[in-house]
Amino acid sequence: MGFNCAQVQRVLNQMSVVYLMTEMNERSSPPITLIDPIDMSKLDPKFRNEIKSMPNGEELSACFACSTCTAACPIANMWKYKPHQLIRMILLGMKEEVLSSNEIWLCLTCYQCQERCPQKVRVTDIFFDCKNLAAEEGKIPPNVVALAKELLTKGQLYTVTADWEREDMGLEPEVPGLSTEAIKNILKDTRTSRIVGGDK
Amino acid sequence: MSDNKSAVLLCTCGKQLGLSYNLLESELKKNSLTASVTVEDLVCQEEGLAKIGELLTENNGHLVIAACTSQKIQPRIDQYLKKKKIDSSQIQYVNIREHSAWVHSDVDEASKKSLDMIRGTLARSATSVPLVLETKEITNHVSVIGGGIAGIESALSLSNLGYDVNLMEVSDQLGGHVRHLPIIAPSGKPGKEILSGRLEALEKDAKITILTKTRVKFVTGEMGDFTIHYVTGDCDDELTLKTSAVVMATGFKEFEPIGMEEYRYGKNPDVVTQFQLSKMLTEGALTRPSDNGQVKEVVMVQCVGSRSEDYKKDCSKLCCTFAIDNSLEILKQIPDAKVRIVYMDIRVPFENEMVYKESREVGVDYIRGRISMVWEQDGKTRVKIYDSLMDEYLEVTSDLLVLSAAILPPDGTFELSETLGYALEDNGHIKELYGKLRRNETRRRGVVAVGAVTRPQFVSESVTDAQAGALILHNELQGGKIQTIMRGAVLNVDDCVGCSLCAQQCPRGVPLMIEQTDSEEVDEDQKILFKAAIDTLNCHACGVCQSLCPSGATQLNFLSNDQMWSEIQATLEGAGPDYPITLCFYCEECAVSTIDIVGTQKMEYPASTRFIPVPCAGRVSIIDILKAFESGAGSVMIAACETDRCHFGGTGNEIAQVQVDVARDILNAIGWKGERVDMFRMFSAEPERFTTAISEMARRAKELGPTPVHTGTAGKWMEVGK
Amino acid sequence: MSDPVLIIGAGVAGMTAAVELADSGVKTVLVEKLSTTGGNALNLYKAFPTDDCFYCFEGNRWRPGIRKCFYRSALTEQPNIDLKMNCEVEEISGTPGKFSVKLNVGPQYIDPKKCTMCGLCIERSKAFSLVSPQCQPQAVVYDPEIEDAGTISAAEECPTKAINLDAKGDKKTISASDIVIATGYHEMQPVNVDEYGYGTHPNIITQLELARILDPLGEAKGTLLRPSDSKPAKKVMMVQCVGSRDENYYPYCSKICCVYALKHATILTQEREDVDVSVVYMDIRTYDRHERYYRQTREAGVEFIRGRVSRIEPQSDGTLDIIVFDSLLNKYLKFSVDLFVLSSALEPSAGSSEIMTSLGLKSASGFIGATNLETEVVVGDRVYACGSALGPSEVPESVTQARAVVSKILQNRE
Amino acid sequence: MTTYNLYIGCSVPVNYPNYEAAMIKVAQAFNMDLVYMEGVGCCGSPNLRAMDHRGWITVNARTLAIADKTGYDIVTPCNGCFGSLKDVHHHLMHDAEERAKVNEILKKEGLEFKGNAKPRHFAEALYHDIGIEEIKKKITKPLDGVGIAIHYGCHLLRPDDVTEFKPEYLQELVEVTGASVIDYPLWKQCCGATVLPVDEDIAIRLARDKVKSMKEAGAAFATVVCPACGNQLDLQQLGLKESYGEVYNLPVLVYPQILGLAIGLNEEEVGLGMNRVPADPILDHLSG
Repeated sequence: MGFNCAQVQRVLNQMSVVYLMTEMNERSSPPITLIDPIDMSKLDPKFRNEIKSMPNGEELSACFACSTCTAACPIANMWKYKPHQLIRMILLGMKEEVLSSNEIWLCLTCYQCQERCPQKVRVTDIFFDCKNLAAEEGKIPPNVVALAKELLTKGQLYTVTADWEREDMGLEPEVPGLSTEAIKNILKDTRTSRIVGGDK
Repeated sequence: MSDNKSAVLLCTCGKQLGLSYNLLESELKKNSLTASVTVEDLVCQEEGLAKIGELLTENNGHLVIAACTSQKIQPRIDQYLKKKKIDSSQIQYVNIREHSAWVHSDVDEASKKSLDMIRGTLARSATSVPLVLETKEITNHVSVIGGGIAGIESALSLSNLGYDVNLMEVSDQLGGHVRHLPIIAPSGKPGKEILSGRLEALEKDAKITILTKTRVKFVTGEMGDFTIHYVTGDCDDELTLKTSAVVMATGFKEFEPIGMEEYRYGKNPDVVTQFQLSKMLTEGALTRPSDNGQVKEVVMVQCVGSRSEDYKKDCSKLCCTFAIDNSLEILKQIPDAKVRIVYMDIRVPFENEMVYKESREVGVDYIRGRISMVWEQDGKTRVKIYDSLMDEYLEVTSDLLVLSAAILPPDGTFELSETLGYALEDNGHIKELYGKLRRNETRRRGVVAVGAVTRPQFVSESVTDAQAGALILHNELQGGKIQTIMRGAVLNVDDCVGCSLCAQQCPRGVPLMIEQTDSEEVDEDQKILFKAAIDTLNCHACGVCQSLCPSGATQLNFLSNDQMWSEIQATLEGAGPDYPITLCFYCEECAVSTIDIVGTQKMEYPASTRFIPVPCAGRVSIIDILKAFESGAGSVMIAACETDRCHFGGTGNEIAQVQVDVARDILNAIGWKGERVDMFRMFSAEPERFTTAISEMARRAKELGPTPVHTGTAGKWMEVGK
Repeated sequence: MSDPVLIIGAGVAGMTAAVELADSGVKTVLVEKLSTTGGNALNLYKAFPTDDCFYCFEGNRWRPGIRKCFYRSALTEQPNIDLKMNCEVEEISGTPGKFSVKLNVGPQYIDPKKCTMCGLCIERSKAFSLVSPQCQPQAVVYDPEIEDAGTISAAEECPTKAINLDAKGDKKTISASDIVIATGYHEMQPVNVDEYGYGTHPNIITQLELARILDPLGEAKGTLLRPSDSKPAKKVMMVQCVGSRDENYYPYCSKICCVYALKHATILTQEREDVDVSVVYMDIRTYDRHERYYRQTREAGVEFIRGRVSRIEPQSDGTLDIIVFDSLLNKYLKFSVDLFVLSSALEPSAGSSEIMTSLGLKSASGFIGATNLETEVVVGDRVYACGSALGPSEVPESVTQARAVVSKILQNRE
Repeated sequence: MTTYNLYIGCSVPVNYPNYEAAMIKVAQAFNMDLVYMEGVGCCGSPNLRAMDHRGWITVNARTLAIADKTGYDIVTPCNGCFGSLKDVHHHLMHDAEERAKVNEILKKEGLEFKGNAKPRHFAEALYHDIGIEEIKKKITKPLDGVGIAIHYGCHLLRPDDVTEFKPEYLQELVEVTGASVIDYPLWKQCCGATVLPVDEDIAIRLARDKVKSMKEAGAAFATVVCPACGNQLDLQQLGLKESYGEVYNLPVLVYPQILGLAIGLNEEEVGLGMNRVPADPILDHLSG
């Protein structure tokens, strides 16, 4: 078929005529429907790039929603949002939903999604990034905060309770070489202290 | 009258061009290389054509035509003269319409530019030589490597076109993968049926020799004179056969998903690939490999290895259709079977979509999602699937788990490339010469590739490929009697220093390095062991070899170094400190069309520009560029084709880029400012590419100011060549 | 000397077939119903898979491999090609090897061999125009609808007397040994696919119309503007499978829409200033190496939504609110866009059904069907087809098919 | 005698003194000199990483920097520590910018991350530095044919481009003791330890599926190389009684216990008595 500029222009002109007419009769009443969509303009288009700019986000946009990650995940069946959905939500800019979702904290970090992703998207690591962003916004489960406090105050996650066990095995009762001070010092200047502080 | 003079024919395009013809006429008459000047209103019409005939005979072939773009009038002129039996091979064209009058509204400027370019062309014309038609007899024989559907069709087509054919198949029988396909969409025919008629035809055909259990080891020689080294049968002594051209039709190989342990392929016998299933379906009743139990439930998985950064980046195109074909066959054999296909995107082109629908209607399940895991439980294979649309995990038993594994190039493709000289894609398939229009040609002349060895292809596509491939070879071999105008690179062996640059860089691998057995007696270290040999009849006349040749041994017979250098000099006569000129070398492929379109669109750009046509940007050498500056150019521009779009199927434009880069370094080294030279990629859909580029170079010429040549402070370049 | 081969349609496929045959010494009659050759390609700007321009084709035995832009293909100069413009096939009768073809040749206002495109007539009168700088034959066209003061003088002053305003069409019957059908495809005008509102709003266009907007040689000189008010368009949404894979329109997959949609998405995101693109799809079908377009558009930030459009709400500011169901999120999303581009089905071009009936050919969903599907270019006894006449196909496929046709014809003659 | 920095972490010394002891004794048997690192602390995996990337990187970079000073590689018995150290090491080797930031902080302590000292898992050090052949020579009491299911632990294997640990390593290490490796469907599955603080039910469910799958595949014993995994599979089996009413009695040994016994250490030396699910049945399989 032939299809030259003049013709296009003609088609378009005809349209604008139709357009004016529709203006008058169709615009009066809003279409009736029960669908209440997510308004993309209210979402955060920068979120995609925010994640991309983080340590693990580079390959994010390679995702083609094949859902291999969700297939690989051992616990996603317990989740409201599945891994591939969370990635899609990031791509669409649903920052609020992603960062306040419980799922990112439920991640086992078992890396099976990441290992099997055909597009090399670092799914598990991206969830680590999300958790950090969430933490920054104070969206962080209480028991994780508790652990943060442990670390900041004790400088370690576990402390020896049954030192007789160690002695039985011919080991020093205290953990050899353990220094908790240095850790505390480091964490004093990082987010951990802010989280704990914020908690007080 | 001396032979270096040429007649000049100026066309006024029906008095429509804004040029001062009086100026042109009077100035040209002063030129020592001008035999006569004629002004015609319509060179392209009958009387104009007649005039051309006259002038040619009067000036034994030396004629310069200044008119509209030669791209349009040359064919007409050639046709006219052919009828009149007058040789047109020495005519030189200058485009004073699209390249001058139509793009520079200032008549004086346009006239000045036209004059300079005509003067340059006169210089080129002065030493032109006639190009003659030559004939070469070659053996009327082609060899087809690979006996699958593509190879078979190639053999039949070539035989029909009058060639003797050797059909070489590595396995013990012909038919390749197709032999094992139970159904082929959209026709629904079994592969055997598609083959049978063709196999009979092969049997009957006296011109075709079939060699099964035959492996090609390597190939030597060039188009018209290849020698194939191969082993056949069970004995491994190497045999050879002479042939004029080669068809690569070695098909494809199915990926073995052993590395993807989530599918347990290779561990669980009931996990097979899609093609293994095809075989099972064509070789009688379908049973469970593990225990020959009956098959009731089948799960198929798409994109196993395809569309994966770890294995094959691209889509394998055929797998979706194969899976659907096989599931239809399964249901034909076992009506109460349950087939589930797990996919990411179902990809079935055109009417295969309807086969997809048919399969849904007969009850094939399509699950969009991926496999969670596969395991064995009480002797059964269990599969856990995530359904991304239901957002549910499903668990099923499957008697057969079928993996649609990626389609890969066949083994040996790389090995043969080393002697057959075809290029490869990074995925290992044979690289086409040009993705849009030259799918079956390879980098090496006389070698075509058809069927799945170039890319995954459906049966019908392979057949079409084979037929087209046959035509391409027929065009080259012309039935064993190659007739071509001797237009291209001519090698003067005495000057060859054996550096082999031409052999390495020729886009079509035409030059061969020949061992100098009886090389003249000189002391060992000066003795040249190998020298180039170029068959001009095989040459595509791009001039890459010429621009690289350190000793000027190989030169295009229609654009020698002397012709080029004198043209540069003559074109730039008017150049001076107060009139900075940008000299543009443009290739007569994408660049010329872009510049022509700019003209037809009447887009303005600086008139301080002069053009010199070259067959390919790769023809422009560092010396040519430096000569331009030596003759007073303010800046030099090369207009080439896009990367990977070389019309000669090679790297002409990349070679040019190298020359430009080196020239720039030299200019910088001697303080002449490297920005004076640059190269730009053209294509005619975007004419502004040219106007932007040329304006930029004109700007540089102005801003960088006079060169040492203008200020008289430049030393001469070292003398180059002879 | 046997009769010439009739080639119907001078798009990429038809031209390739004609030139290849001519080069092999076979006489051909190439008929084209429009006033320029090139078919759809002339209006598509950039071609895939090479991303360079669409205006060239191959076929020159004397200088192998040297491809020619349409404008320099000199079809009018080939001794073995009889190019008939504004010409339609009215009726085909006779027998294989000796077809008798009734041609309806439209008025030849301009003599292409005489016209030099000097531009004088165009200056004089609106009735004369240049369809495209790439047009072939390289000649102006005359539109008898338009008539103004300058028309007559333009004709009289034409330096080559190439214009004949009183030209009349005529019918002539030729005989042909073989017939090659290269009638190409036509993009469906999705006027009655109500849910997409094509025709009700100027900012709802098809992919081919988008191609014209993107084309530097087109009206808009390649700048992306909203047809409604010529304001720059920043947000573009494309929707795939409009009328394809749809029993209400065409049950088949149009095969190349995914690729050229993503090709356009690439141009929009890579070569135009901050344009956002989203693509609504059912299955992305970028076969084989075309997967590259899918990779690079995702990389460029193009949004892919697997699902369908549920509703379109035009806004007073010229934008469109589009509500899409995302089948992977199981949610409805509302987008506000400037341009809504429909990847409309590719249908057989008008007239191919008549040819099919008159030659008794098989139909493949309205396109020409092969006698044996595995030999796709052979559609009848000494009747062949190539390019999109056989079903939507890429340029490389059309070219290969055209060569296969020529190959078959020569095989018959050897 | 090769020297290693022993990074013991905070879980092993607290929950697994027998792991610690068995490892040290095995190491001695093979002339590996494990020197407890001085002044190091918790790796913070995975919780610190989740909420405080910067803190996590710095803490682990510090450990690596301390090792750099000594010039010896680090070995650790804990997948969590291994994963953390490996990841940070990999990260800093590929990100000069990040590296500069971290070193800026470490400067205060006079430390610098160079990346020379490699973080390694004890099992991997055994496999590569000692080698299966050498180990074979020392096997005096082969575990003839007893079926052992290996739980590798996620952070030992993944992401594989970071951990560089191949399943074959551990398989061969188990097989060299004369035991046979049991192939079971959920071999890749996570033990659930990481979600223990967030959702105990899921954690227990995962441990249970894991043990069940091992048992059904016919494993007599399971082996682990991580205290967290160990707890999940061993200790948690007691939990399974109440939450699922299921009893599996699948003894879970840390690898050094198995190797230790095979080279002739006695049950006290490898602290068999401290295993939650009685592990002494393994003694019946020791021959020679």
